Amino acid sequence: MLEILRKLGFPTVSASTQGPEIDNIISLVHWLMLILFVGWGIYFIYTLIRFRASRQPKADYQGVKNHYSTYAEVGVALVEVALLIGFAFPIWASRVNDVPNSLDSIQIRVVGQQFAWNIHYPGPDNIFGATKVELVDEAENPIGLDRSDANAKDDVFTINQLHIPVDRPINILLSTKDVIHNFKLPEFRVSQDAISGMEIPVWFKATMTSQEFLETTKGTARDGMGFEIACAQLCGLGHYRMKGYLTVHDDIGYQQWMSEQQEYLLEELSDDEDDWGDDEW
Amino acid sequence: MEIPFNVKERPDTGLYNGKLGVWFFLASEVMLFGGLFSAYIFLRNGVEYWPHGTDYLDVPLATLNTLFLISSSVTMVMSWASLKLNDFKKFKLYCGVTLLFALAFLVVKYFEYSAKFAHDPPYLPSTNNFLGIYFTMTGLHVLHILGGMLVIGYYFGPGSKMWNTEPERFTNRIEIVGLYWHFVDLVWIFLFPVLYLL
Amino acid sequence: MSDNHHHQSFWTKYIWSTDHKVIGIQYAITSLLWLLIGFGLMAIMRYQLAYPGTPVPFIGNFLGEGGILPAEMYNSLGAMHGTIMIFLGVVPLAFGAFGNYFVPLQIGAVDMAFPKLNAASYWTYFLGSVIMVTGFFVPGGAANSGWTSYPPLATTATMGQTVWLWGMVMLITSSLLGSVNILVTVIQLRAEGMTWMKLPIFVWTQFITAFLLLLAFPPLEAAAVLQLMDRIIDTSFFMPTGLVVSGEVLPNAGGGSPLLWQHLFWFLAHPEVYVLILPAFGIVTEVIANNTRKPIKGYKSLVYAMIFLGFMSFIVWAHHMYLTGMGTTIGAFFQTTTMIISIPSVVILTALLLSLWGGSIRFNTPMLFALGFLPMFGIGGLTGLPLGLAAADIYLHDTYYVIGHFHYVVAPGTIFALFAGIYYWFPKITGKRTNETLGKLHFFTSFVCMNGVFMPMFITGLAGVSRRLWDGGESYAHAAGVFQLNEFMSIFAWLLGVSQLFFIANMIISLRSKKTGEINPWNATTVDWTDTSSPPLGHGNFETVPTIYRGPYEYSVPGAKSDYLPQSNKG
Amino acid sequence: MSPEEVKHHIKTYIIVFVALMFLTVVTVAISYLDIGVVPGIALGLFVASIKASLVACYFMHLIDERTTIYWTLIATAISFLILIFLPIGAMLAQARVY
Ligand code: HEA
Ligand code: HEA
Ligand code: CUA
Ligand SMILES: [Cu+2]
Repeated sequence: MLEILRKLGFPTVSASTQGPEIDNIISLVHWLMLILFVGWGIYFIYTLIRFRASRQPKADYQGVKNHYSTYAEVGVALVEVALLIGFAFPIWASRVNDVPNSLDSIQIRVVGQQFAWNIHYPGPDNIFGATKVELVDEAENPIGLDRSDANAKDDVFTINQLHIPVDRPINILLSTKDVIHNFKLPEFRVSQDAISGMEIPVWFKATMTSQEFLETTKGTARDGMGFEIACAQLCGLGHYRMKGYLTVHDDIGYQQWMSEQQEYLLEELSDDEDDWGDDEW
Repeated sequence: MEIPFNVKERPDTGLYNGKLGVWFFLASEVMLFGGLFSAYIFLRNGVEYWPHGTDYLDVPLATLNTLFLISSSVTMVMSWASLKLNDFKKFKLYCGVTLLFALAFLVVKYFEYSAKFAHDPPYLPSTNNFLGIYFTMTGLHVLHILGGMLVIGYYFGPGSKMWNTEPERFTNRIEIVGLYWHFVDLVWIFLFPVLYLL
Repeated sequence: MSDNHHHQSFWTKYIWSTDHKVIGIQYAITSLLWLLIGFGLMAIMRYQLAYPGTPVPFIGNFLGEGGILPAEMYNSLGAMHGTIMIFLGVVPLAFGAFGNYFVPLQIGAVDMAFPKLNAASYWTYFLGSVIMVTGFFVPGGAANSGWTSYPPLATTATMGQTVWLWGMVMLITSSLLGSVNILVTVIQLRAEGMTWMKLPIFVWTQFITAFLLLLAFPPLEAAAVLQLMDRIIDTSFFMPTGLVVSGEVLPNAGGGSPLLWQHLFWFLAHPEVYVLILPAFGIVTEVIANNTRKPIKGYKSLVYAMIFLGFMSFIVWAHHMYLTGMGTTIGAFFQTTTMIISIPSVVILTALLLSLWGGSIRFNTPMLFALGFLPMFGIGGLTGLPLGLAAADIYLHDTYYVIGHFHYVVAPGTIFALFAGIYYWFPKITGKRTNETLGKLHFFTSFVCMNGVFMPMFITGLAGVSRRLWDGGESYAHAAGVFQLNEFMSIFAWLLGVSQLFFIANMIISLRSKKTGEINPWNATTVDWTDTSSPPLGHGNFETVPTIYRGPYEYSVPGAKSDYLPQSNKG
Repeated sequence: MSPEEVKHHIKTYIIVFVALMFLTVVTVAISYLDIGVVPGIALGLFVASIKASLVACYFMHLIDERTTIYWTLIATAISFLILIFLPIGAMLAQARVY
């Protein structure tokens, strides 16, 4: 079934650990649907032909006398129970309850806004600096990061650019500045609403680097296009273009990227100090 | 052609149409106020600090209002009973008193509201969610009182002519109005402790 | 029958009428016009989806600069398409029009229990619908936060949203009046001998629908009032503290929760979807029983399944909210109830399918639409299952898969059932016949086009394309492989509109044709056909109010002289 | 309903009226007791429910009403309870909010 669904447009890769599980339940429930539909469909067409008025001028008051359909109904119910207990509940439980703590995972704050994704890394100290609503400045400091906070000094901030290492649990602390958005990584089968006034964790583990992924897209319609962050909840007129980019590095690549960011940060800070009137001249 | 069971009861249900109708209407009202009560609980649970009613509201005034409404409910049911006893004069009397109690309720409510707005700083619906839900719920309730007064006033005044032509139908009408009026009272019985006392 | 001989002016007869039949027709005409308008809005959207950012032909200049549909306006069209189709189109047609016209006739009643209330219900609906579209003419355009109107987006949206909320308050009031009326009518005005288990299934469905409207709509009214307060006087019921919208900190005091709206909204809106489908079940049942010339299989199981469905629909609402951060307990609860609610639907569909067996099936236009309904609802219902499993919904939520799911149930589902009803009861209402050739053309073209529009939605949905995208997903990489399907769907959507010309032509031609004089052209058993004339009398309906002796679907009874025994037939 | 019955009813109304007045005083008094928030709410709502049932049973004559109305009210009560438990469900619903 998964093969059929893939032919139909379902993403061919499933780049996170939970991906295959979700694919599995999607394909199982589609089996159920297909069997029901084809089964009843054959019956339906057969009856239409067999009992057309010209062939069956007099109807039979009794109609069906056997109980097969009841068995079919019970069968559907049983399959649904199996799907629920065997698959749906455990996957949901793992999604909600197994959120990794800050020691063995990468913690990243993602703050949605109309119409961009703000990404906030705690930096090497692994502690997020404080953010304040008053400090929000759409051009310079969209999330209102308070650089005077000691923990904030090494915090890395990007817009629409999410970088993560492969094979490490990633814990996204998802929130939003304004309206509701939805943080969706289609290839990772990750999706979570960012609800105003709340911070909701969503975790996953990538199993494939961007490089590897790009290999798989060769020759397809999306050749050369890497992972993206989609916004899957109507959030206003720019909803359709609220798009971020996700880069999955191998471990070394990620370290490299992070230290680059630290260097930029230092430059920026020192820039700040001799900022006096530079611009004016 | 007359619609059956408009006045007389249908044998198997034992009801005339209007009575069943008003009960269904009240069922929807239960759900309307239910939605607001539900919102109240939701909002209250969602925040760390929820003010106590007495921080903003005037309990003695509200107690007085509770007494007014309860009294109006009694006079309402008495006016119906008077009709059942064929005593139209008493009906007029009780009906009038009901209206007066309702009016008293509105006057008190008026003073309550204006005291909130006159407070410094003013207590407005936008001040916080407690005041917001207070104004919404009591406001909706006041609208129900107004609606009720309109109908009672009608049957007290011009509508009471029906007594001469169709006494049974008129008695039914008063019963229906009464059911609505008791419901409005009933809502207040919950609003009072929920908003003022808890 | 003195009423009939009164001289009535046009005005009192057709406009301020309190006759349930006239009100039913008023509902029907108004709601059909709204369906057409809802379709029109969608036709514009589909142009934008097929050819993003290119000028819309013919009407482009009214839409935006350079004839290109602006993104805000796309959102307005989407929200209004959903609202109009559901609240101004399908519910008033299925419940207001069919319910009003046929419930009293089918139970042998002289009118609705409260004729004046009935007229009030129509006029409130009319007013509400007019208010709803004035949204298009206020600054900033009509409501543009989806038919679901989630705050804070809806709270901070332009003025059209306020208009939308006022419109909703009116529409809800109208449905409440209507539902009280139907409930009392069915309970109080059944003819003698019409016991509960002799009611036609259509009456049952209207009865349960009325219950749903009565109990599920008021919480939305409460929610609409709260959102109005948020918008007009700056309360913060749905507004948390510290939101920053376009660089400005919102002035609200905060402390509210946007999830409160979602709960109250879906508490209504899930029962609402069964309001859309139950009358459809009812119509389809009538048509199938009549055109198979045999009783419905499992009358009781149908009735119980529908009651159960109605009850369950109150406890599944949060399956629209899996991704709002739901925990395991509640997640498990709502997944389970969602799976449970699929069982009565399966039972209903099974009963209808089994009813075909042993029949003598006549393939006339109403029957074709009813038969078309079955597999189409099947597809729509079955695709509800993956959405009901939270784990699968993680991926499918808010994609075109959802759009496909519910359009299959409402468009080739409910709309087909409504067409079946219109063709089936047309002779009753007018005393004339519709044209079979045009009817069949209407069916086959619509059937093909509906599938052409909605089947590819499952494909784009599986690819992960979100709904409510102005550019149809063009800017997303994951849509690259399926984007071109948009054009395909749009072409079928427009062709679908063209196919409706067969319907409109058919209606016009048939209305202008001569009366046939037949009272019961389908040889049906229910008393709407057998004890009244076609068209039915004015106020009063029946020459003599019938007495009921038998069940609603006594077709092909062994040993009987004719192949149908009317409910009021004593023998 | 015979005049005797009505007169009997009127007596009931007076008794109920007195009871309602008394319970109103009780409600207010409870709010001045210092018994903690949750017991206070529970007790306050309990008294309110008694008052409400008195109004419903006697003024609205629910005590001897017809089955049809009971059925209606049962259906309403069930949906009402679901609606009221909605916020509680919603709180359970939130997995982990930081
Ligand atoms: C009439 C309307 C209608 C109906 C009947 C249904 C029926 C069902 N719906 Fe649907 N639904 C909607 C209208 C409807 N829905 C709408 C409008 C939305 C979107 C709202 C929005 O977000 O804007 C929605 C969204 C929606 C969601 C949320 C998706 C999301 O946003 O992520 C879910 C999730 O559980 C869901 C589930 C179901 C289920 C399990 C059923 C079940 O009741 C279905 C049970 C039926 C069956 C199981 C079919 C049985 C089939 C057979 C026996 C085979 C027959 C075969 C042949 C005849 C050949 N629906
Ligand atoms: C009852 C509900 C209903 C119905 C029937 C329809 C019918 C259709 N809908 Fe709609 N739709 C919704 C409810 C409905 N829709 C909702 C709730 C949404 C979500 C909105 C949101 O995101 O908030 C939506 C969204 C929606 C979208 C997604 C937009 C987006 O997410 O960006 C699309 C896209 O193609 C679409 C298409 C269609 C099509 C092609 C039809 C066709 O089936 C249309 C068929 C119509 C006809 C064939 C007209 C029949 C009329 C007549 C025959 C009139 C005759 C008149 C006289 C005789 C006077 N709809
Ligand atoms: Cu952000 Cu859509
Ligand atoms: Cu639903």
